[in-house]
Amino acid sequence: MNPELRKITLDGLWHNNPALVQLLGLCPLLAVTGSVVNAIGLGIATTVVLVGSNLTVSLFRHQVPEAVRLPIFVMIIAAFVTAIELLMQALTYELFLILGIFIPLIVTNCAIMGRADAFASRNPVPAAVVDGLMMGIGFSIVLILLGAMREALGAGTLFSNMHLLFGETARSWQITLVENYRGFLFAALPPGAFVGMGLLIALKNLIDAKLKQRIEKSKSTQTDPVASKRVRITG
Amino acid sequence: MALIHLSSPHVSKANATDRVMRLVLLATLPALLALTFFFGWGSLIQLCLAATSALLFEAVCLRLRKRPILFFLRDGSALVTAILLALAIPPFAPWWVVVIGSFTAIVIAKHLYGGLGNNPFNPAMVAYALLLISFPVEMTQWNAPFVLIGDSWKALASFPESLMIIFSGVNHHLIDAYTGATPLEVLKHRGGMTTEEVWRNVPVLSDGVFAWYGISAAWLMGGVFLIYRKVITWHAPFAMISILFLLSSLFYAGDPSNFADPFVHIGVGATMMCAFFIATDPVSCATSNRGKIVFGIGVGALIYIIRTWGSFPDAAAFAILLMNLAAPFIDHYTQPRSYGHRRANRGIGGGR
Amino acid sequence: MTTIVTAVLILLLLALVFGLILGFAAVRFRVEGDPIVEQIDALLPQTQCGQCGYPGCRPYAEAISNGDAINKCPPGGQSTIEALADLLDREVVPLDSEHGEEQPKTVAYIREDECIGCTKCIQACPVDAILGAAKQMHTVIVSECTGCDLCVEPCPVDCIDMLPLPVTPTNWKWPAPVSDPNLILTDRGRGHLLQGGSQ
Amino acid sequence: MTRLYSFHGGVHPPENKRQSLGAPIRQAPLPARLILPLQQHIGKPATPLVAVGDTVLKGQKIAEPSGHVSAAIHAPSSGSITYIGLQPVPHASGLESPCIVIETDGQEQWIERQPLTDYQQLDKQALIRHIRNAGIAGLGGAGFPTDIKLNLGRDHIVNTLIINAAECEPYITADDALMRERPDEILSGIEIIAHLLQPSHILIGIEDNKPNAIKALRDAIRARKLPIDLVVVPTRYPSGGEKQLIQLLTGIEVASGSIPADVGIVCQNVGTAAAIYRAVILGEPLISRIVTLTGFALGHRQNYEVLIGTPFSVLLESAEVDRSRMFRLVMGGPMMGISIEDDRIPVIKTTNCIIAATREEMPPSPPAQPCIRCGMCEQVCPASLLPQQLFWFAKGREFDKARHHNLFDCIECGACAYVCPSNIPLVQHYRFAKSEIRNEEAEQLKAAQARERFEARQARLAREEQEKEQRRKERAEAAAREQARKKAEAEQADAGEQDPEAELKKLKTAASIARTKLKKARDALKNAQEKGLDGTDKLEATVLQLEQSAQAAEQAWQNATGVQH
Repeated sequence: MNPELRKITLDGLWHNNPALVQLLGLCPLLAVTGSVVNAIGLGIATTVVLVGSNLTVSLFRHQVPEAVRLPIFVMIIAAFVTAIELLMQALTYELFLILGIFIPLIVTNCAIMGRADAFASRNPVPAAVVDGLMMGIGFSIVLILLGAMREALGAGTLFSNMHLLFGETARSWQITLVENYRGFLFAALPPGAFVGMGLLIALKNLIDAKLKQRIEKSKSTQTDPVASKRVRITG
Repeated sequence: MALIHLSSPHVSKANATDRVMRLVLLATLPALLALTFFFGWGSLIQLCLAATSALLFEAVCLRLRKRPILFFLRDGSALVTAILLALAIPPFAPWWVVVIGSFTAIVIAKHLYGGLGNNPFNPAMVAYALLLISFPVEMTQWNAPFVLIGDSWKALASFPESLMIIFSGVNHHLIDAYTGATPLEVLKHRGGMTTEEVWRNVPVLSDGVFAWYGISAAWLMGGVFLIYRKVITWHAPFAMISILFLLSSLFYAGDPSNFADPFVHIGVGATMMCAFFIATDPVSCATSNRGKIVFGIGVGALIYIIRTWGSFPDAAAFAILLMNLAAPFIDHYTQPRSYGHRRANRGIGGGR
Repeated sequence: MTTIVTAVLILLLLALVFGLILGFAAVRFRVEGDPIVEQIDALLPQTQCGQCGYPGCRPYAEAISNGDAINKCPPGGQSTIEALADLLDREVVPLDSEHGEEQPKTVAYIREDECIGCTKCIQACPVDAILGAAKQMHTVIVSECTGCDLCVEPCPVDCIDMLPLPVTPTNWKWPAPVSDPNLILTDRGRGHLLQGGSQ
Repeated sequence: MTRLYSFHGGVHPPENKRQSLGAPIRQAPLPARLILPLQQHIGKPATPLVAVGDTVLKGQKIAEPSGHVSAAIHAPSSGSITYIGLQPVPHASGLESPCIVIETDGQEQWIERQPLTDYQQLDKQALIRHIRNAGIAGLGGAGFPTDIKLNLGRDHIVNTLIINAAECEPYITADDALMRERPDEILSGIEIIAHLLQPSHILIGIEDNKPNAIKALRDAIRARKLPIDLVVVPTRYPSGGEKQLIQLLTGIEVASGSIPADVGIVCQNVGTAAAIYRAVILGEPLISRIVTLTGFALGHRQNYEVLIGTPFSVLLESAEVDRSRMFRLVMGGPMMGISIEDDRIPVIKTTNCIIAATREEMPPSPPAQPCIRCGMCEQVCPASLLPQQLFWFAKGREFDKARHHNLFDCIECGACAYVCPSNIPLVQHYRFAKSEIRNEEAEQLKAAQARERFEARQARLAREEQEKEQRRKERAEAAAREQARKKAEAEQADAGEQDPEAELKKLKTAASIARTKLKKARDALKNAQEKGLDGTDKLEATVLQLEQSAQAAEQAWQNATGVQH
């Protein structure tokens, strides 16, 4: 893969993950991750909007005046969100009811706005699209992980109600982890989402620290010579 | 000759943290005895469970954090947390309730925040709140004190029976006779009755309330002992109880048929425990004397508000957690006036 | 048809009103340009050593305010980088070793019997901390020397040393106590080993 | 009886005073070497007046004060100067500092004493000068030069004179012994101070754990006419702290950052009063003081009259030290004293106590546990600070916040660390934070100074450059004028006849000059390119330009020659 795109991909999925590193879009992240299906639904919606808005913003980046760029981005994002909302109403109405207000609220998701402003408005179309896609996938992965954690802890199941998204055949995808689970309400409530999110971030930091250690270990053998860039300011 | 070079002072009072913790443990003894007396073996079993699991979690956390295990285990802080938790939950709650509780208290509320001295919230109360939210059924089913179900202590479950109830799930045969709501719950969900009617018609109040009064008295004893031994100061408990008394008197005087009387608010539920053992937890509460008073007032008022208009019958844990959140802020605005300064400093200072 | 016209008119009116409010706010509440260069300059150590690649601290401050990296100042070291990062809301980065390493503060000393009085060091000193005249012995005003070592290179007889300032009871600093007990139980009672008090 | 006030906090550690009060004050042996640090006081170090090899007499001034806040130093015994240079001194750092070393000759030969028995008739300034010359600095522990406190001038009206006899630190009994045995010296000293300051009120503050000293002082006061109130205060550390004692006795707080004299109060230690008496009435400068030698590693625990400069080791030997049991050596009290590693260091003017403690007596503090914010430190802080907050800020290096919480009002009394259940070395944290802040300030000051100097230098260079430019311009103009004049003259002269030869010569010279210039520039460029120096592009441009002008000159010359031939 082209090294630039590779970097964008890695950034979106890991190094600059919107949820784990930038801590953007926490509101929907914490509110709707009660189950895997919710997470997937919101993840897909967000990703589509991200890709669409990045594409559009990047296309028009030379035409948009600097002073009013944010309102314009909001308009673009809002247009995509409206489209998604209508699509979800048409295709997955039940899920739309569950996700409720959080679909229209994608407009205010800082992750999308942030990418539009920080990346798409300064980069060519292919890079912007890849960035949108990767950021969206990175966000969705965190959503799904958190959803799985909370669903497993809170209700003792995984992939329940998948038919809301994938049709009747998906009804049988449900995995019951514990029979007659009493339910751990805390995990299903927003505080549980906070704790879960904290644990995910901690896990990422732990992995990063270990990686860094390994890199430093391998690097410690080679030292690069110090090139002086000093300027003499006096005679 | 090996002379050592140290900063002054060169002497110190033998007053170690573990001694403080030991005194706190000692002060919980009356409450433990009272609970056992009125409700049977349950509390003792819960206490053993909580202590064992808390120490275990503490040791694991210390090990993971690469801290000296024995050095920190000896300070007794985990034990205090465990005991307060064990005495706060219903005596016959299933065993996993208390284990999840001590996991939450030690691992999440304490060590994830940096261990002893760094936790912004009271660990026992975090655990209690989590349990209450997650397992409302288990956490609100108190068994009836013996004064309600029989003439003497023999009416309570025996020790093996108690073990069975706690470890092998609910023994339906026994539980029917045992479970009941707490007085605060009865007053909360009174179904249209006036306060007076509730008092007359519900046995937990008419006959059994003395058990709760007795337990509160035991907590009070422990608290007075702690104040006497200068482990805690009077400020926070006094402020908290006074404000609770004041608020409940006001509302009771205004509308006695809809509000509970002040003695119920003070003598029933977790008020006394909270005042002397939780609102005085140095780590998570305000520090200066004036700060402690503000903190106590906040807790007392919140308890009354949540009990009366909130959705939970008892509110000590939530009130404490909310005020824990405010403690640093209180601290910044209640600095004492330093020697030689006209006015006390306000705010955190130094920030941009 | 009328509804559409009304809607458009109302929206236009709203846009106009908000535009006016925004325009007014932009004029009325204009933030006076913070002399950021001054603030950056105040954080730099003023050694005027040029190790950053700019002729003096102020030019570097100007460069930073125009977006240059904040990690090019070895005399300031990590603490300066942190202060700059804090001021400019940038990320803290380690010192760029291309520009040198952070070293303890030093002061120039002239070995006076070797000095030939060439005045080259006097011309090199950015803060006029060297006294002397042609063919006369030179000496450094210790209290004014910033330790930039710019005088070392021009000296034709290599009689200038950069020496650390000696620690005396007057400028001695209390060490920070070692506070985190990473100890095992048998260390109890050996606290003095951990308190960093011993010299 | 005056009303007694109270101060916030305080502790009551075990007193441990009795063991050194069993015997009267004893004369310490004359050591072979006396080591006199040039700085035994607050302020600037003294300047030596003697050189190595000089012989000095007992009481002879060997170093004089340098600057306003400074104190003189005198030879405590007769002998010869053997060394002036760095020696270990009593300082928390354990570092060395300049000292004068005297080899004693055992003669104890006094220089001529100059008492001022008729001081009441003297000019006050002369009396203060006399006290300054006697090298007296506060004997209570801080060592502030006494003459400054007595020379307040017209800025301050002294209302109350407080004599500090509290001696609140455990173990120390030097003042107690002095008061028991020499109350009259103290009172005569107070008389002199009172004569200088003319206070309307004199208070002696003494802790109630010194009944014998109280009795002795009371008897002595009765015999005099002075309006002195002896106020007995409860035993509570740190009641002997200057600000705390003032608050105890008068209820007045000295505002942060100001001195007691600003509220009309002057505080003097009893030992200082006795020293003033000796200096004025007996004409003896400050060359000895009373030092408590105590601690369970000593055989004799009692007070000694010690010559300033006597090494600790001499005193320890004299008190029959058991070195195998000595675990910690402290100068001063256990709460604020400094620990000493090297027992060759000398007694200085502020040494009131030497504790040779056994391990059982002062065990090393156990490792610090985490702060649980129990607030005990806050309850005992005499300055009403929030020690635990200061600790967090010092530990987290948030010095601005520490400052905002009044770190600099901390008197380092150690009460907080004494009660801390987690054994946190709080005082060291504060000292660390204070020195960091002071250091930061000093560095900032230095940076500002460096910036100023740098900018001044830049300005100077610019000015010089400008002046040079100006001169060059002037010269050029003058030259141009001259040339114009010459040209005009030549033209006038040439009007009739032309001198083509001369013209040709001129052109030839111009061409050759241009060629030389070009060559030089080329060389420079080549040189620069070889060495890889900066600015070659500029040189290249110059070369190009010169090439053109050289060609032009060449052309002009050739044209001229062409025309001629």
